[in-house]
Amino acid sequence: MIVLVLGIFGAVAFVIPHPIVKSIDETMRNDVLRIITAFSLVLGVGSIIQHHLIKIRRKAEHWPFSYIALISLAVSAAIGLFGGIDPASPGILPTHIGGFSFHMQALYDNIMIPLASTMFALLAFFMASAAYRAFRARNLEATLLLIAAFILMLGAVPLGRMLIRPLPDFAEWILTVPNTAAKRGIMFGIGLGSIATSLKIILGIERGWLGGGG
Amino acid sequence: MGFWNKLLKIDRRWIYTIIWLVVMIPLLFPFKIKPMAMPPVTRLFNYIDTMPEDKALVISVDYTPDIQPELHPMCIALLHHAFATKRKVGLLTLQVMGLGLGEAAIRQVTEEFNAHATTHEDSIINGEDYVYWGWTTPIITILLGMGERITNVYPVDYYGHRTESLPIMKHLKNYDDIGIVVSIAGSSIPISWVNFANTQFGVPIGCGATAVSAADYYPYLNSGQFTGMMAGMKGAAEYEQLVADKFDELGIKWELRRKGTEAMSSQTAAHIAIMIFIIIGNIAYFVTRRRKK
Amino acid sequence: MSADPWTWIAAILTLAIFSFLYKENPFYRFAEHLFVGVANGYAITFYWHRVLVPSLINPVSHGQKLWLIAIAIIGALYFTRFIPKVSWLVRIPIAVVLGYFSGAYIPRAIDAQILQQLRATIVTRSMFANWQSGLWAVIIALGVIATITYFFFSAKRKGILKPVSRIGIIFIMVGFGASFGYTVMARISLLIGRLQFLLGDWLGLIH
Amino acid sequence: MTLSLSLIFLLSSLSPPTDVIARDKPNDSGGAILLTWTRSSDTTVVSYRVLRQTEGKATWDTVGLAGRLANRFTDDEVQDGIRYRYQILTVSETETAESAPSEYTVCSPQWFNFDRMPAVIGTIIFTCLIVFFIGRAKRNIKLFIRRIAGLDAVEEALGRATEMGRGILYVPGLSSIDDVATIASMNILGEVAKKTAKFGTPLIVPLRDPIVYTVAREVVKESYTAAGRADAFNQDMVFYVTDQQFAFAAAVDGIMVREKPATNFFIGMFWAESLILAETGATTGAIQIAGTDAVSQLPFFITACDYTLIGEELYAASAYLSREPLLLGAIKGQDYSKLLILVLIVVSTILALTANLPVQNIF
Repeated sequence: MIVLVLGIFGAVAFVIPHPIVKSIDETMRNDVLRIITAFSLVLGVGSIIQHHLIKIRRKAEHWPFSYIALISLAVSAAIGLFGGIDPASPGILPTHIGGFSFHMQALYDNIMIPLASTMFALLAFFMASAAYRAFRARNLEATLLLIAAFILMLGAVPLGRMLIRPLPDFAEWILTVPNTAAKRGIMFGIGLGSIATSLKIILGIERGWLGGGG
Repeated sequence: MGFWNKLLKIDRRWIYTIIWLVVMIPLLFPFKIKPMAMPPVTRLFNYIDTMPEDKALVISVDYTPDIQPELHPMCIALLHHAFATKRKVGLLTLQVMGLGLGEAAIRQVTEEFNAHATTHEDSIINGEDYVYWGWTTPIITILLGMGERITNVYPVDYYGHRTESLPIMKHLKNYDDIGIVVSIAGSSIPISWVNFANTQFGVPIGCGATAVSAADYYPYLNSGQFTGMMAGMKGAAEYEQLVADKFDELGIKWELRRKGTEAMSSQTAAHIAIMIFIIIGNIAYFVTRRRKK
Repeated sequence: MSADPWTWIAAILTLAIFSFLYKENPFYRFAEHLFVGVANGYAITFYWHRVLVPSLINPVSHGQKLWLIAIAIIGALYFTRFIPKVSWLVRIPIAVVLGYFSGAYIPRAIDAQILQQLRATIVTRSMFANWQSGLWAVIIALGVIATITYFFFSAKRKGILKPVSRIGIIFIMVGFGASFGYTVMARISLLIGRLQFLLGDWLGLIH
Repeated sequence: MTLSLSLIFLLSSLSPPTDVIARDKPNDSGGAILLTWTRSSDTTVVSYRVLRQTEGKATWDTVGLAGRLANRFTDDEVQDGIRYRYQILTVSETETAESAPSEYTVCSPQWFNFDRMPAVIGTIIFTCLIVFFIGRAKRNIKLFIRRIAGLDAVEEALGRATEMGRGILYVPGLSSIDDVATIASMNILGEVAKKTAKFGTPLIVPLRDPIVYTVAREVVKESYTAAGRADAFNQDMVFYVTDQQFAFAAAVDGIMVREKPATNFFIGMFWAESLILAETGATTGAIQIAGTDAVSQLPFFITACDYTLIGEELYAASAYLSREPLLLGAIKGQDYSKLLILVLIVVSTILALTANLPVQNIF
């Protein structure tokens, strides 16, 4: 019910520019939605804490590492909440010991960036190994795919231009003509699919979001 | 077990070692190559370069640390371009995990410019020449709200200043004062910019995409919903080249660190290695398959 | 070589993750759990300082917009997720957000992703200003038609549909090939980025 | 005023803009007036200055500047219900020339944005199609969906596994149960499990999400019961591995190397781990069948697997097998929307090329 009313309102605000609708819409977005979604963080953080507490209680495999997650969460949250965001205007918690500063941005630059980007850098290795052992021109479709991929890979790097001059332009042509056609065709399908899902949610026939396999 | 069969069965750690070396060696001993900008990048650069002087450039830092090597150089290059041409800049992010990257980029570039500045005019000052609105939630509040009044969407900026008190905000009311929004992202956020900001308010959208999703965005370039696009580290390198040319034109002497361009030698070597892997693998595959038959 | 202790910490963490390539090990697991913790701590910081404080706490503590308290109570229902007996209450805040978003999304997506794309596919006379752009426009239109036909499920693939969907799959494969080539590029770039850090910022071997 | 105006006109060599028209900006929430004019024919023009006069007042206020090439300006600092008129001033390096004032105009908010009409019609048509077909599917009216070629590959793969006396591995993706791909995968799993029950082929289903795990176990159990082989169902066929993405991939890798299943199914939502899974599967020599709507993973599946259900094919295959009204109705509704898009492209192109009509502007 709430979904239906708000859904219709959200859609209607797109076509009715009148100030009455507009100002309700603005309040809706700037106050109501903002505050409610701010609380949604509870879901993410809560389930992570729950997950690790259960692991520790059950002494599941590698459970001592769950302490690492919980402690680092508590420490970094404390630094952020009480130490402030901008080191130029610090909070009540000092964020440096002598010359060594541990404010939020330092944690971000030196813990989050290296960890997250290295995890993704592993993919380069997995990709290389799969290239060697799995990517096969096993039928006409896969052959076409690999040929297009080769042209792109060569065309994308300066060496391609040195070997065959028009190669980068040809690679760009593949992207702008056949690729555009195929992706647009697929996009109509994906677009309609996601619009249909939104529609089913508003009409109350899609209830998956209610959780628990419903 | 034949030769080819044996070749197929080698431990994958050998392959890892080869890739490691192929990427590392050209980084230490690069060969100099000048990137050549392709049309999607040139279009973006030219649009930003020639848009009316009073219009601001807005960079939406929608990427997260995991994919920053591909996208961060784009953000830096855009900032170089904007500050060199004295354009006002607004920064924001739609992802909380992207906040620190925006801060890192703006800190690096303002330090570079201010190190070479001699007068107050030359310096890049927070709240006057640029503003970092930071992050708020949800996405739809930002995308639609910025069409009405930016200060309502962001009551405070990243540093906690009241946005209404910042001088730059006097001329930055909503999308009407923004020349283009460039969304740099690894997810489908640029499409959200198109859906909400471009469709409803007509503000031009540029895009900086990871190479993973770049090919999927070409329909939007073709339809004009994206003004231009940078694809992956290669796109960043091309934009860096255009900015370097602009610096020459403006007579700015100091050298820029160009991480995208720097990477191109390694990128070339690694592409060739991967292609050789696929070719060897396929030869082995067809040879062994024929033998089985 | 860097003298900054933080750079050393970052380098050691980078190597801990790379150690996964040899095999799964405690260093990798430590780094992984550390990331989960710090990332969430970071998010908490900004949700509090940059959303709840300016949009809720500040106005309410100055006695303005007191109705926001009611909204905050709806938001707080997210906590019921972890209280089994009343966990169904979590549906209320989700319904508000999801409802508005779905409704706002539908007409705009139809405009942006269907109508605008449709419009761009139509071949017009002005596209023939030079023969190339005209020809490419025709190829794009044909490719779009063929691809849509490939994904049309309400009729058997007989007669004209058979060759058209065959052309469709050719376009699709070339498109996926383009994605494939670019994805290889993307993954390599990520590795280069890490090596730029290790060799440059940490060891100081790149200038 | 008139005298001075004509005097300036006579004296200055600069010609003013003409046809200054002011009107309420259409399709907005009020508070804006749109001005248009024909540019001055002089080449020395530097810019245009926009002047506004409120009815009943004598003063002309400068409200904005427009560039040399501009011929329109939006004044958004006006109030609804008050009458204004405008003048445009041509500015060159040395002199200025003013146009004749426009008619008085009032701005007001509108109740409907006519620019958005196509989107409104599109939304209504699409909503009707989806609701109509879901309704039909619910009332069990027969809806035709063609058989997806990939489903034949499923039969073949099962036959081969039985022949070789080896098992079947089914990975239903790494996402949660609210993902459409996961739901689609569950339907296909049901069908595969019926076949394995019939032939007595061992089935292995490793899972990453605890809720998907409980659902998958029920699905497999039901299939075995439906095939009359409830006795052959074994609790250990379906099992939870871990929620860590790469650790999950490593564990499934281990299963493939140890058990050497004859066929691997990767159907559902996958991320970067798709590479690792498909690679190990390819090296063990299994027949591999994949299906996902994750566009960026599809290229890898196509080159590393023997058969791949691409995007919507996955939903269609699942709807074909399960006849589930919600899935079936949505597929049909989308199918007819696609048909409509196709017809619109063809018809508009023909009209645009033969009659040179600007049909594209309708959308």
